[in-house]
Amino acid sequence: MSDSGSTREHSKAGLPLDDVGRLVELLAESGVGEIRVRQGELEITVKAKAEAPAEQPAPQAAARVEAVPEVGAPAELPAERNGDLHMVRSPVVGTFYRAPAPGEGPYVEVGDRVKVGQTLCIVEAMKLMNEIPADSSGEIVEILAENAKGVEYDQPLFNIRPEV
Amino acid sequence: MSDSGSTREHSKAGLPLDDVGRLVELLAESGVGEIRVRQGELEITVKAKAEAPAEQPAPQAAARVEAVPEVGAPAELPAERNGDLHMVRSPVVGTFYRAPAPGEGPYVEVGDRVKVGQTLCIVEAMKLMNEIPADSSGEIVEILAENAKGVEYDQPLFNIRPEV
Amino acid sequence: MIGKVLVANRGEVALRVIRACRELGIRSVAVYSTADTDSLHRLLADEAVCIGPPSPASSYLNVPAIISAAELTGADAIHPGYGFLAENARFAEICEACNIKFVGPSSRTIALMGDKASAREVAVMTGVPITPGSDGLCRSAREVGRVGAEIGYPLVIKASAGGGGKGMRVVRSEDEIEAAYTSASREAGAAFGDGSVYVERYLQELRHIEVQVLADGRGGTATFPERDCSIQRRYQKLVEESPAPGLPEDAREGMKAAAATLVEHLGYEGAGTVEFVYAGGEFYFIEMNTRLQVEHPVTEMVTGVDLVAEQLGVASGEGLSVAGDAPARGHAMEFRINAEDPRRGFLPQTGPVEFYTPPGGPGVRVDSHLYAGFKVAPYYDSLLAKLIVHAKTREAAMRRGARALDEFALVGLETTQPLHLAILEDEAFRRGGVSTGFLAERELRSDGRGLLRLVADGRPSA
Amino acid sequence: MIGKVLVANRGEVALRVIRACRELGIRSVAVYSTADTDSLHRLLADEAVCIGPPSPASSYLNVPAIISAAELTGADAIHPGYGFLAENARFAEICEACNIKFVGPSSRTIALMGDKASAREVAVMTGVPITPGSDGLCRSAREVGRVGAEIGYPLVIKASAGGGGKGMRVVRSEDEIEAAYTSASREAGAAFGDGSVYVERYLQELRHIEVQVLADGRGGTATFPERDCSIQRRYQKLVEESPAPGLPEDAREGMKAAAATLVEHLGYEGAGTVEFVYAGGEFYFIEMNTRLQVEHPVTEMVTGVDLVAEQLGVASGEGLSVAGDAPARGHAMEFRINAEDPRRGFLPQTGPVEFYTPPGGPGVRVDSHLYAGFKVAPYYDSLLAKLIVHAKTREAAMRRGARALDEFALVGLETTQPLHLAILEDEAFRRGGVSTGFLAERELRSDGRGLLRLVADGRPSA
Repeated sequence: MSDSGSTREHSKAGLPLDDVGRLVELLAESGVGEIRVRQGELEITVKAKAEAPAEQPAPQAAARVEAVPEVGAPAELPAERNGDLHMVRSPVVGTFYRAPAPGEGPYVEVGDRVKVGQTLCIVEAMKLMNEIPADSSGEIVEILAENAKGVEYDQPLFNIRPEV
Repeated sequence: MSDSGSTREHSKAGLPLDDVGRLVELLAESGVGEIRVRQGELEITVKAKAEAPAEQPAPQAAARVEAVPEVGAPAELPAERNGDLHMVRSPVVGTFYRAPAPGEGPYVEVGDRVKVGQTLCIVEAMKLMNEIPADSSGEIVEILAENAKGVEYDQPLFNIRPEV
Repeated sequence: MIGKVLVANRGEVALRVIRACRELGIRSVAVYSTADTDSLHRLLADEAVCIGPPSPASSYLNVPAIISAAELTGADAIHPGYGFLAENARFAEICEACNIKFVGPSSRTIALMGDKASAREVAVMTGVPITPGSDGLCRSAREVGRVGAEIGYPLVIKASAGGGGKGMRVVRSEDEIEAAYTSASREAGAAFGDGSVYVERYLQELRHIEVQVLADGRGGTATFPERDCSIQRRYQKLVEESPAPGLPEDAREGMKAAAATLVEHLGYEGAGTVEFVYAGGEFYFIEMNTRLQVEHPVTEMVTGVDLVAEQLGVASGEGLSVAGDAPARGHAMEFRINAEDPRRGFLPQTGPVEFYTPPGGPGVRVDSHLYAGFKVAPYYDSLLAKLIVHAKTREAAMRRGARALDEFALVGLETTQPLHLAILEDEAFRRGGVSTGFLAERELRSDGRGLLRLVADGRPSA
Repeated sequence: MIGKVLVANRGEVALRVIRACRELGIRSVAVYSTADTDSLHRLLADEAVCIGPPSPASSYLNVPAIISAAELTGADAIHPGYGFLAENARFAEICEACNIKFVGPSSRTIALMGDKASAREVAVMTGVPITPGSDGLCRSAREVGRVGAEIGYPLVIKASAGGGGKGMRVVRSEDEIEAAYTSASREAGAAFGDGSVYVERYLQELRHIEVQVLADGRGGTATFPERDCSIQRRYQKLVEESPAPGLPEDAREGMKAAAATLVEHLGYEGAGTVEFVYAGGEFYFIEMNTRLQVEHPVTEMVTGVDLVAEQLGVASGEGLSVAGDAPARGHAMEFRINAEDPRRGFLPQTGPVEFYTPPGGPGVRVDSHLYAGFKVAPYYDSLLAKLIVHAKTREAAMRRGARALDEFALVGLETTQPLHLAILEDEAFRRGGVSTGFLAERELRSDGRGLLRLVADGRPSA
């Protein structure tokens, strides 16, 4: 296993800090990405700050992984896409209802202006009706979940354009 | 674990920082992505900042991998380190002999001037005495293998400073 | 027949259940916290539902979220794995109420055997030997003293709701009782919300031996070769093996018979493990785990029986494919690779796995949720991988274990891998039959070549 | 006793032998070409010697370099693996002359069984059934005609030194003889340096069944449950399983008895495989492979015997730990993961492995030299990994195989992995007992979701 050799050698001879220091200087001055020196049991590695952590390719367990159907895909709906919009997410797993009861009108429609605390929908979990309030005042610009369908924890439900 | 050649003993002293510095220069000037030098127990790696896909770390199968003793380490002794030197490598696996027969003087010594085609040593394989000729004229500056010890394919045997 | 199973767990055990489901043609539903979005159990299940934020209390212990996920996906059964909700009688009861099959015994059985005092009562009732001690709970220091006068010292005070050594105190003489009782009771209360304690004779040089059982709830029972789980650190098992080395045949048979008796008395259903201590040639019941255990692959490799498939078969009402006393073929050994640094006091390690290549070849099994790039989060337990080896003899299994540990490439985190190599080098371990004090009696030292070895610190090794 | 073994091979089989050595306490020496500097076999062996440049002729087939490496490192035995020098009688002879134990039978036996005509003679001599055909070599088209008149058409002309379909021609009537003889002989001469051919009845709807044997050279012999290797593409095996599905008991027993007879007659030493074709209820000897085979793990999983350890035991003079007819426990199946793109005519793939996580869990074994970052070079064969699964029944093994193939993550190269998933979906394969024409009779189609499936092209499937 990779062990940070320098610290383990500590007891034997004292850390060769001068060497390390010079390597660091060398690294900074030269602008190279990494310097590693190993000598016998001793190994020194000096790396520049990674500019962008190298992405590991995602595990691809054959084709099946791609075929996973999900109730929703919370993490994949990026906030960035929404610019200045505020996203309301489900705080619980359950069934999403836009109206207080069957046959009644929905709490909100696209275009409605809502205030903080105003109920936007219900997420039912274990027979409990969880009223989900707006946590930002503004205009409903998008309804992201489908009525009477399941939603996951953290799944986006509404996009609100906050009041300025 | 045991080391099996004189080249391994090369460096019990201080860190070869000059070498590192030269490698860094070389890296910066050359624009290559990485330089690594390992010689026996010594290994130096210099990498440019990663632009492209990150390297996978080498497989490290517990501590054992690091402990693999080898007859030599042919591929890792890079020609670059030797600047203008020309390296003569073993074309066969066998036993390295510096002299034509026991009791006789060696074919060449450090400091000798040699010509293309001149025999530098013998590598014995399966009772066959393979005479290894110089493929460059110049001065023998280093003898890299030990008399009567095994050498691998491609293992460095001599460094020659070519005539200009 | 079960058509869809929700797996209320994460990590390697969630994968284990998902694999079994796939092999049986049962659809699987993973639940995951937001910290586990990139986890293999989420990626390999047929469906997946995010149930909460990283904190276990809000996700993997979040009963309403898990039940809702089961209802939303139409899962007709829930497999709890081990840990989390696996021995939570209330959760099993809710599943029963929601008409979701809980893969395990009834909530009643879980509750009965989950309480140490009532489990001891069941053992007494069925004639299974228990450690001499208090008859049920001790409600005062004075009661502890009465037991001490009767069975002698040293004693140990244990938490009734306990486990993992919490709320446990050794009492070597009468004058230690007061302090020990108070602190044990307080610690038990803090850890389990229940300060009840009981008292037992303190056994020394003991071995932890356990018997895996399967039962179909209709009288069909199978018992398996005993496992020896004596290699522990702070009551956490690290190495398990089967059969237990050097155990007399009558002890072996006695424990299996006792386990079968218990299970039959309980009308048990599913997989379970009856745990014993073995000391001075005698065995005593300690507790029953009413769930799958981490070390179940040891039994699978030594018998060829797929315990999770059997669990699902029982839960489906199809019964067991085995019965009676399954014979051991050869020897199996499990090594738990934990994200803990043995060179620095077993400090938990977190962060990305940089490189991962598990060992292969004959007689090697790896159960792990790792892959290169997976980030080990600080929220959950430290088990990264289980390496299980199987060979004809114990000696061959140890050599295979060393070989496989040696080539197990896991870079980015320090793990217990070098500790296992050191254990395999230890003479007493190699002889077999060491006690649970094995690791505590030894120190880890570096051998100067990057490897670790164990050094017995003065005390004679078992 | 052997103290140090040089492994004259690369890739997964070199690893296989190195693992066995480590488990037996034998030191191992890897040899490697300059293309294999970063190979696991070099990294995991106790010692390693570079023997030449990438070209196999200059490295893994370079006898002087390998013998020198053995002498330099003091190896007292050489394990040839499979391929390369494994059936090179001259190499075995040189080992014998150099007093290095060749792990395998004597050079005499290799030479005898390596020549198809002399192998047929041995079979005839020992009463092992062979396909009706010429009595030895056919030295002219006229001789082929004489055999045709005697045993009828179709016939097949085969190269005596052959294998892999080279120098092979089907003759459906007398007037095709001249052209077929000439081209078969020419092709055989070009491929093997020996244009000798012989003639056999051309069997259709045949299955490839083989019997693994072990012998200690002193009369001790073990036979193993037969393997069915009928899933082939251009004479290259792709899937192997044991036992052979749906084979009548008398055929099974007959083949094992025939194999044992041959081995005893030869005074055989080490591991070997006697290959048969099975057609129309009859079996016929085809050839004997005097070495370890790629598919040996199928037998290891179905019997629990470590064939490589047995080879080394025999070579050490310690004899066998098994004898007689080893029973099958359950069913095992091997899938060869090759660096070939099944979507593009099985085009060989080279380049770096970007991501690699082999499957784990119960009943799964992976033998592979891969790791993330390993570069697949164009110089050597395309086998990347062998996935072997074991379960109680063939049905369960197929489901386990599909599960494991499914989670086998190998990114960077196209492989035969999706082909195997398609094979496991095929109705005829699932029923079992298909013929060697299985793949040729089918086309690979994309199912539109990224998966492949097999479609029988008009002809009825077996």
